[in-house]
Amino acid sequence: IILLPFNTFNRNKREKLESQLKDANQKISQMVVMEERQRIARDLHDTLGQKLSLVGLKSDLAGKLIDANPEAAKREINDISQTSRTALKEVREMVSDMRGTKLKDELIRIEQVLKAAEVEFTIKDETTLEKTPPLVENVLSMCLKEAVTNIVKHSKATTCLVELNESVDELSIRVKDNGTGITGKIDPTKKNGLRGMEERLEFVNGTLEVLSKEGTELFIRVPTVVKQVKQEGMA
Amino acid sequence: IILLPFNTFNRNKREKLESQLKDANQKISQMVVMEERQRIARDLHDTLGQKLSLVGLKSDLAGKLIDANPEAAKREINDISQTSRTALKEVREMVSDMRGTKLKDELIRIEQVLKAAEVEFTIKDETTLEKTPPLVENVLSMCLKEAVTNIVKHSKATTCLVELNESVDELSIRVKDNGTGITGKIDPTKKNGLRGMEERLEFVNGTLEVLSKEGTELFIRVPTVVKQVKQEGMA
Amino acid sequence: MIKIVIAEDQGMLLGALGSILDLEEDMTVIGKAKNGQEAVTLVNQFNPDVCIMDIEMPVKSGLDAAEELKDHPCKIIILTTFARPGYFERARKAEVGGYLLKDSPSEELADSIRVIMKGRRVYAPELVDMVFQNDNPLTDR
Ligand SMILES: Nc1ncnc2c1ncn2[C@@H]1O[C@H](COP(=O)(O)OP(=O)(O)OP(=O)(O)O)[C@@H](O)[C@H]1O
Ligand SMILES: Nc1ncnc2c1ncn2[C@@H]1O[C@H](COP(=O)(O)OP(=O)(O)OP(=O)(O)O)[C@@H](O)[C@H]1O
Ligand SMILES: [Mg+2]
Ligand SMILES: [Mg+2]
Ligand SMILES: [Mg+2]
Repeated sequence: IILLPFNTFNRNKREKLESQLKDANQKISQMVVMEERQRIARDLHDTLGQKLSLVGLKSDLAGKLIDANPEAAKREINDISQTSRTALKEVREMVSDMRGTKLKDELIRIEQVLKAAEVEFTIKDETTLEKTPPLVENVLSMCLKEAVTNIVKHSKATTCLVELNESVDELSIRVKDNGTGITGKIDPTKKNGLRGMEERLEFVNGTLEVLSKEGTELFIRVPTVVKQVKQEGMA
Repeated sequence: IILLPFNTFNRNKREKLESQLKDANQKISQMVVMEERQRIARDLHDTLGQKLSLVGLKSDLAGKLIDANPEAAKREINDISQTSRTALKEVREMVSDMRGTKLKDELIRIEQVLKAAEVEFTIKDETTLEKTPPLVENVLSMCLKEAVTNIVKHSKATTCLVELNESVDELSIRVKDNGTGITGKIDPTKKNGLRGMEERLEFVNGTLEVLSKEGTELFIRVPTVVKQVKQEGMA
Repeated sequence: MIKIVIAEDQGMLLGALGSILDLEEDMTVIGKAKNGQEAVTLVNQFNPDVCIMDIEMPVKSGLDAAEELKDHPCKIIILTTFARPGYFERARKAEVGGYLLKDSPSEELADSIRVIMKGRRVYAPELVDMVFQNDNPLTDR
């Protein structure tokens, strides 16, 4: 006699929760779309708007310089070429770099990238990532992505090794290729892959070491107990 | 003695459901964000992708032509200038679409709509909207738009009053007409204007009251300090 | 001399791409097409070494054309700007020689063409998209 009402009471509660679940799903997806759209609009405006204006101005300038000072015109044209490509690259990153890329998903993606590039891929992954904050995971995914993009673009390597390790207080990733190694100086005004990695790692108190001998080796380390200084505005 | 395990059993079940709810929300927001990005990427592809690639190619071409054929180089530079300006215009349009409508812009728009419908329009606007989040403004603009659409479509009114108020903790909009009032039942499976308003207001913890006497009056209220349910993974 | 056919529906892009590759000393553009269908015809007619194709074109897309030309000795290079779901997978299955960014600097494009001529594949990592597992919480309950 006592059991029944309790049971019903709890069933009702469960059903209510289940319907809440459905509702919430719907609402959230609408809200998220609106917010995401606004966020992207802001980004588009900031990055693209500026760069396109610059291209417009510089093309007018180049047109005027062409007879009087062809060398100066060439420099402007060079800037235009750089600027337009950076703009497109930024848009591409904005669109593709989903926040909250899971490290395990990125591992699948880089496997495909390396396969397409015919680079032999070895992975040693001992991590569970159970206690890794999403922000850290996100940063690590971005680093891994850039590291592998660089290997495909620059290294001429035939093998790539990725090693993930987890200790009590640290998470680390080693990315090693057998290519040319990093030769020559890096112009920080033009290249921003490695610098971007460093900057993002800094947010989570992580570090990047670059070794260049018998290929290139990146060693990325992030403390597991993160002081989350800059959670907001980055996630 | 019998009650306890049942209770626990049900509590566990509830807790499981609650945690599912949280998980699902998170997954959905990530998925929705990804889908939205892909949609935007598609839009960008045809406009910006093409144009920026063209600018890149043409600037390379201009650079190579400059010494051998300065006139041809000038033509390329001219194309670049044109293309970048068209692209900028497109970006602006896209961005303003994505940002959603500003409330003040919507007020101008409804004034025109009501004028065209020969409805006398009075507005009392005491708001600065300085601290209103974009999402809230977006939702309010949509509500206002729908309210006025309804007046024009259904009310047969000759006057319309819109009152906007801002207090420390609340933003409110009153939309009043002197028409027929809402007569008869509303079939929620067919009509979605008013329901859509309610749903969207719910996202921002707002409310909608509908009064129908001597015309129709809608009273829309949104708390200024919005509890952001899904702060994380959304920022 | 590397003989090239280009297919691109945007006229200015087609022109610019043609001129820029013609300026390379070891390359010559022998045909320009406005869609995938024309590209297939030109490739069968002139047997170029390389056919460079846009994806989205009227009549026949670049991916469709690439699939049709899978057994032709001509190396196919697909150019596009953004990763779109499913495209990478199709390009891979069509065994195209290159899957490259339309906005890659022209030197890079020319270099890629030379590398592809030697039999290697060049795929821009930016265009490789993940094959998503279906974990849509809305549909799987
Ligand atoms: N794995 C690697 N093997 C050989 N060279 C590399 C490798 N990674 C980077 N480099 C060299 O270091 C330079 C800087 O890399 P970085 O990622 O910062 O810039 P980028 O890849 O040239 O441009 P971006 O990443 O901005 O598209 C590269 O241009 C390349 O010369
Ligand atoms: N200002 C008004 N004056 C008179 N009747 C109204 C007014 N606003 C709404 N109604 C009545 O309420 C009904 C429901 O309005 P609602 O906006 O939900 O749907 P709708 O306008 O008919 O369709 P939809 O908005 O989906 O295009 C309307 O069909 C109309 O009969
Ligand atoms: Mg790089
Ligand atoms: Mg309506
Ligand atoms: Mg096209």
